[in-house]
Amino acid sequence: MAKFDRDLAWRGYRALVRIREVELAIAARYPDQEMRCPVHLSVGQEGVAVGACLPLSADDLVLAGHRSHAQYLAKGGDLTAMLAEIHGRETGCCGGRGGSMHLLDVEAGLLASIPIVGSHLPLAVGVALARRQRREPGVAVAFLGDGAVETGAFHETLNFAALHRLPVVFVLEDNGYSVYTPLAERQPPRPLTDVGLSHGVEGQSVSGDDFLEVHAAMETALVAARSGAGPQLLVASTSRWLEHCGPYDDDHLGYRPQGELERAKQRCPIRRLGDQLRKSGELDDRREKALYADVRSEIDAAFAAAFAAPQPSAATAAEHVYG
Amino acid sequence: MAKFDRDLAWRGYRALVRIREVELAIAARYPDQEMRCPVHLSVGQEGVAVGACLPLSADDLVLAGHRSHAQYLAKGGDLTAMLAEIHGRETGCCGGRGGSMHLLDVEAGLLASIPIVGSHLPLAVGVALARRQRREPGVAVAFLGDGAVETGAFHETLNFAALHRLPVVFVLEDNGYSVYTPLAERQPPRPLTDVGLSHGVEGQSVSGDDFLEVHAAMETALVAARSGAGPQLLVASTSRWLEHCGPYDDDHLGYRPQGELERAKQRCPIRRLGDQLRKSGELDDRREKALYADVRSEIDAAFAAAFAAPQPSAATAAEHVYG
Amino acid sequence: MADSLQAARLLSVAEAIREGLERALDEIPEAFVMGEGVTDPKGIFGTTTGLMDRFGKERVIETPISENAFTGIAVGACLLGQRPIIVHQRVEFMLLAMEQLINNAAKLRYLTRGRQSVPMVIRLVIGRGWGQGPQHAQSLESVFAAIPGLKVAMPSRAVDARDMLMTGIRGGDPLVLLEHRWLHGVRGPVADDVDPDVLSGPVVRREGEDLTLVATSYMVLEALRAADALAAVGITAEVIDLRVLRPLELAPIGESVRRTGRLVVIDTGHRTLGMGAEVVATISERQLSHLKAPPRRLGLPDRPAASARSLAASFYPRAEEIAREAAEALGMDTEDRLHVERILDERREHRLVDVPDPSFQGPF
Amino acid sequence: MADSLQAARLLSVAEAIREGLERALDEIPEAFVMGEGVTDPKGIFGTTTGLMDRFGKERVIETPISENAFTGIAVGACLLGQRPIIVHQRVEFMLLAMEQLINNAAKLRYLTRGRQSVPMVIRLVIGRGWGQGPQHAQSLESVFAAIPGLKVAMPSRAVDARDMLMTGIRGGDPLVLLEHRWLHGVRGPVADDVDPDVLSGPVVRREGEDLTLVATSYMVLEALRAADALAAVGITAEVIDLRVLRPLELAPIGESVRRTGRLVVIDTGHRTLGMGAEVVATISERQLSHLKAPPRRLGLPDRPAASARSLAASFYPRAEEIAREAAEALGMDTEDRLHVERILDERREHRLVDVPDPSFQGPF
Ligand SMILES: Cc1ncc(C[n+]2csc(CCOP(=O)(O)OP(=O)(O)O)c2C)c(N)n1
Ligand SMILES: Cc1ncc(C[n+]2csc(CCOP(=O)(O)OP(=O)(O)O)c2C)c(N)n1
Ligand SMILES: [Mg+2]
Ligand SMILES: [Mg+2]
Repeated sequence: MAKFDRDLAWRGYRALVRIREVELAIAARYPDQEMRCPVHLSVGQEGVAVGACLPLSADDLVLAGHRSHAQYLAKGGDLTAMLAEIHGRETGCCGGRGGSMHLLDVEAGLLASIPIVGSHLPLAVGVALARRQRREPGVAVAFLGDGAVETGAFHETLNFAALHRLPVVFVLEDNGYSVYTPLAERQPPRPLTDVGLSHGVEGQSVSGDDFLEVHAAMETALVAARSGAGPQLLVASTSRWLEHCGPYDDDHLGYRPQGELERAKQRCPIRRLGDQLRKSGELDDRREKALYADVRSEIDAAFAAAFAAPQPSAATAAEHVYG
Repeated sequence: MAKFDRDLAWRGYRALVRIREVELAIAARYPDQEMRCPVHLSVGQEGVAVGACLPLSADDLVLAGHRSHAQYLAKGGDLTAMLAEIHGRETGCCGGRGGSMHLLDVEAGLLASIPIVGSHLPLAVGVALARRQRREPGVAVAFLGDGAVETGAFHETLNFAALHRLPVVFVLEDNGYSVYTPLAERQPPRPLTDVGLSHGVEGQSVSGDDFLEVHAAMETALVAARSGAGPQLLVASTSRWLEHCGPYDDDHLGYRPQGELERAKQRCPIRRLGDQLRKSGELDDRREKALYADVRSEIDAAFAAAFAAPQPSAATAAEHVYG
Repeated sequence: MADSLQAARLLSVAEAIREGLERALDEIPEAFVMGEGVTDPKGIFGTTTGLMDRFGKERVIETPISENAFTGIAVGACLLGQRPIIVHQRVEFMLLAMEQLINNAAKLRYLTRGRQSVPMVIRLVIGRGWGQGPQHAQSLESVFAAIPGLKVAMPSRAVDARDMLMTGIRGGDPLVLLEHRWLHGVRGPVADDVDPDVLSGPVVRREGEDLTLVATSYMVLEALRAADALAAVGITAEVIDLRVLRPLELAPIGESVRRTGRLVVIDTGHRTLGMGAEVVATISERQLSHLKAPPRRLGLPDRPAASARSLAASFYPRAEEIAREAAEALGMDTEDRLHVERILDERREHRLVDVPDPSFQGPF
Repeated sequence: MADSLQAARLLSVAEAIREGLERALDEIPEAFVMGEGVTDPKGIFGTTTGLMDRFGKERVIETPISENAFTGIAVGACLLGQRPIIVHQRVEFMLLAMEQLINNAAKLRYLTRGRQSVPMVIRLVIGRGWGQGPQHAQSLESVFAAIPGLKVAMPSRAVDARDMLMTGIRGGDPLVLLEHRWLHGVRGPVADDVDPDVLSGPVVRREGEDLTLVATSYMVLEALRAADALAAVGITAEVIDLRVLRPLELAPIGESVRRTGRLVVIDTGHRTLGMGAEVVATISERQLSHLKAPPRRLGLPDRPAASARSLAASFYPRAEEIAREAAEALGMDTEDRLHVERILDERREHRLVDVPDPSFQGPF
C-alpha cells in the first residue's frame, strides 16, 4: 500500500465533490425543461473519471461515450461551456450543435464524446496512431462502459491497438448495467479482463469507488503506454445511482435487485475518500463546508452564465457542413 | 491415443482425395475461362473440412465463408451442382446466381457460403438459435479463417452464442494468412484459443493436417454443443498451397518465408492419413490407384455434366427478388 | 374499411405496434422479438411492454449492444423458418448492421431462387426533437429504399403501423419499418382486422383537385395541416401518404397529378436524394404533359440535425413551408397566402419546435 | 487544360491513382495510406504498388479485416491533423463501416463548428463482371451521396481519378471516391498539374445540341459510345460526366438541357433512387418549360447482380440501351434507329459481357 498522498487525495476529493454537485444540480434543474437534450449523469461513478483523469498531462487526450460529464470536468473542461452546451447555447463547447451527448472540447483535451456505443473507440486509437506518426507525446484515453465490450468496434479496435502497440488506455467503467439490463443478461460470466487477453492485453481490475486505487492503476497504465508497451486496459467497478438517461432515481422500476443500490451508495467514492482525508487530518467540517460553498457558488454562477448566453442564431445553422 | 479406426480413416481418406482432386481439376481447367467467377481453392486445407464434417449428422448445418468447396463436398454436397454453379449454370446449387463464393445447398446442409469475411458467423448463430427455439436437434457449424477473428462480427457473435449457450461449433481454419498478409501482421501474438476465453469459451487446438485429430476434437465439441454446454471453438492449424484466389501457385511472389510452403506440403493431410492407412494394412497401391481412378472419373463426368448444362435464361433474371 | 375504422378503438401508434407484436407472437409460432431494451421497464417507448411476461425469454430476447450480430442472427434464424422482429431504438444504430441488411437479408432470396427467404421485420425509430443532435435524429429512409430485395415502409398512423408490422412478419421479405418518434404518441382508430394491402402502396388521405401533396410518416400530418389551411382559401389539396417506399408504387400519384397538374413532395428525411427525388423524377418522366407547374420538393436541408432548439425551426419543414410551396405551385395571390399563413399561425398555438406536443417531456 | 492534356503521358486509371497516392505521400507529411492489401504484391489492382517500400510501414499501413475499426481509426487520426487515405477493395466491405462514415466522418466538422475536420479519402472499388455475384458487384453511389457532410466523386478517366484523390486529400472534408473496377485498366492523358477544380462539378465530355446524356463512372464510356453512333445519323449528343455526386452541382446540366431540351441520365448503380432520380427531379423542377420530351433514366434494374454471365447482359445498360433511350427522347425514325444499332453492334466486336476487354482475365 502506497503512502497516503494528502495533496493528491485533496485534489481528488475536490474534483469528486465538484462533479457530484454539478450532476446533482443538473438533476435538480432538469425538470425546468431548459436543458432540452438527453443527459446521462455520472452520479456514483465519479471515482473512475477523476481517478483516471487526474494523472493525465495536457498531451493526453480523452475520448468518451454518452456519459461524459465527469470526464469533461475531470479533464479540466470549462463548466460554463458544458452547461451552455446542455442548454443549447452558442457558447456551449459545441456551440449547441451537440448537446450533452457530444461534449467535446479540443482545448480541454476531450476530443470527442460520441453517443453511439463503441463508436469513439476507433477514434481514440486513431488519435494514438496519429500521436505516434507525428512523433508527438501523449496517450489517448478511451472511456467505455461495460456495454461497449459487446460491440464489435471495441474488439476490432483493441486488436489494432495491440498489434501496433499504440499508446492508448481503455478505461472500462463497469457499472453492471446497460440501460436496464444487467451484465449477466448480456455477457457470459468471465472476468472482463479476459477481454483484453483475447487481444494479448493484460488488464488491471480496480474498485472505481476508490479514487486512489484508480489513480495508482492509471499511473501504472500511463507509464506502460508511454513506454511503448501497447494498449492498457483498466476495468473499474462502479455504480450508477440515477436512471440511465435523465435526472431521476429509478429504483422503483425494480430492474435492480433489492438493496443493490443502497449497498452501492454505501461505497460512495466521495465518502470513502472523505473518510480517509479526515483520518489523515486533511479534512474537517469547516474545510468541507467551505469546499461545498465554493463549489456551489461556482455552479450557480456557471448556470447563470449558461442560461444567459444566446441561443445559436438560425442564420448560422448551415455553416460548417463543408470546409 | 484412441485406437486407429480403419473404417473411419478410409472414409476420411476417400473424402480428402476426392476434394483434393476436385480442386486440382478446377485449378487445371480454370485457365480455359469457362469457370468465370473468383474461386478460393482448398488445396492443402482439406483435413479441417473433412475432419470437422464427417462427424456431422444430417441435422447439423454448416455455414462457411469464401473458401467453401471442401466444406460443401465434405458435408455431402452434389459435385455436379457445385461445378455447375462455378460454371454459372442453371443447374448449379444456386442456379448460377452466386458462383463459387456463394455455394449453398439446403439439402446438403450447407446453409450459406458468404464471401464477406465474418458475415456468415451471425447467420450460423441464428441457425443455432432457431434450432433451440424450434426444439429441433442439430448443431450449427461455422467455418472461419484466421482473418475472420479480426472482424467485430465474430466477437459480437461469440458473445451472443456464449450468453445463450447455443449449440454452435466454430471451426477456425488457421492457415496463417489473409490473402498475402501473415497472421503476425494482423494480430498481436497470443494463442487463438484466447479469443474464445474472452467470451468465456474454452477451445481446442488441433493440427488440421491430422484428419483423425480434427475428427476426434470435433466429436468432443459436438457432444458438448449438443448437451447444452454452449458454443465450442476448434482452432485447426493448416496451410493453403495455392494462391488466395485463383488456380495458381504464387510462392514466387515472395510473401511467404522461403521453405514455408515446402514444409507445409510435407505435412500434407492426405499423405499423413495415407501413411497411417498403409501401416494398418487398409491401403495399398492397388486400392489407392482404384480410388484415384474412381474419383477422377466421377470428376470428369461431373465437369462434363456441368459444362453441358444450360446457362440461366435471361428471362428468369428478375425472378425471386421478392416473395 | 372506412366503416370498420369508424367502429374501431382509438390507439396510439405505440399501442398499435404493441398490439401488432402481441398478435404476431400469438398467431405465428415462428415469430420472435429481439433487440436492446425489448424487456425493459420502458419497453421501447411502450411498444414491447409486457411481451416478455407473456411469451417468455425465448421469444422476447434482450440483446447485448451488438447490432450487427443480432441483425445477422435474425437473418440466420430465418433460414430455418423463423420470423424475427428486431428493433433498433434509433436509425443510427442500424448503421452498424448495414452489411447484414444489404448483403444478406436483401439478397438471400434471389441467391437461392426463392428456396430460402428472410421474412423479418426491422423496426427503426427516427429520433427528433429534445436536442437529439446529429447522431440521434437521422431518418435515412431513401438509403434503405435504394436497396432491391428490401421492403421499406413508413407508417403515419396507428392502424398502418400495426398492419405493416403484421403483414410484414407474415410475408416473405425483409421489411424495414421506420417509426417516427413523434408519431408514437399519436392516436387513431384501429380496426380489429388487419388490412392485408397495407404494404401495397400509397393511400389518399384527403381528396382534392387543385394540387397533390405527397408525404411520408410524420410529414403526412404536416401536409394535412397545410391542406386544412389551404381549404380556407378554397384550395383543395389531395394528400397522399406514400407509406411504402420500396417496392415503390407510383401509379396512384400519377393518377392524382393527372387531375391536379401540380405536385409537392415532402420528405421526412433529407431533400437531396430523398424519396421526393424518385417521385418527382418518375412523375416527370410519365406525366410531363400533365404538369401545369414545375414539381416541388421539401425535406431536411443538407446538414446534420443540431441539438439546440433554436436551430431546429429552420431544419424541419412544417405546414407553413408546405403551404408556401403549394402557393408557389398554384401561383396564389398575396392575400390568400397571408390568410393561409395566419390560420397556420393560430393553429400552431405557440407549440415549441422541439417537442411534438405538450405531453412529450423527454428525455427520449 | 486541354493543351496540357495533349502533351501529357498516357496512364491507366490505376496508374494515375498510384501516382496520386505517391504524390500525396510525398507532398503532405500528414498523409498516409491504410487498408487491407495496400502492401500486397498485387497492390490493390496496382494502385499501391511500391508505396510501402518507399514510404515505410508507418505511412502505408496494412490492416486486419476490421473495416469498421480502421475507418474509425482514420477519422480519429484526422482529429490530430492527419490526412488518411483508406481503401476497401469492394464497396460491400464499406457497409461494415457505415456507422463511422455517416455518424462521425460526415458530422464532426459541423459538430465542432469547423474546429475539427475529417480530411480523409475513402477509396471504394465497384466490382463488375467475372461472376462477382450479389455481394461483390454493388455500386451504391447514391447511398453515399445521400449523406450531408460527405463529398462523393466517381472518376471516369485517369486524370480525374488522380486529381480527385489529390484534391480530396488536400481538402477539408471526407471524400468517398468510387473507383470502377472496369476503369482501372483504361488509359488516358494525365497532365503534370493537378486540376484543383476537379471536385467542383460535372464536365462536358462531348458537345452536342440535340440531346443531353449525363452519366457517371464507367457509364460515361458507354454514353460516349452511344453518342458516337448517334453522330452517324446526324444526331449530336452532349455527354456530361457528372463526376461529383455530392455536393451536387447541376447548373451545367441545366444549361445543356436548356439548349437540347432532352435529357437521358445513365447511372452506374441502380436506377431506382440513383443519381438519375436527383438529376431528373432537379431539372424537371428548374427547367420544366425547356423539356421537349420527358426526361429518361437508365441504371441497374431492381435486383441483385447474379454471378452467371448469361444474366449479366440484361443487367448492365450499354451503349445500345442508351442509344435506344435517346431515340425515344428524340422520336427517331426506324431507319435511323436500325442504323445506330448496326454501328454499335459492329463496334462491340463480339466483346464478352462479363469482362471489360480481352486483357482482363480475372479472377478479380
Ligand atoms: C450502438 C448503440 N446501440 C444502442 C445504443 C443505446 N444506448 C445508449 S447508452 C446504452 C447503454 C450503454 O451501457 P454501458 O456501455 O455499460 O454504459 P453506461 O450507460 O452503463 O454508462 C445503450 C444501449 C447506443 N447509443 N448505441
Ligand atoms: C469484410 C471483408 N473484407 C475483406 C474481404 C476481402 N477478403 C476476401 S478473403 C480475405 C482473407 C480472409 O482470410 P481468412 O479469414 O484467414 O481466410 P483464408 O482466405 O485464409 O481462408 C479477404 C481479406 C472480404 N471478403 N470481406
Ligand atoms: Mg454500464
Ligand atoms: Mg487465413
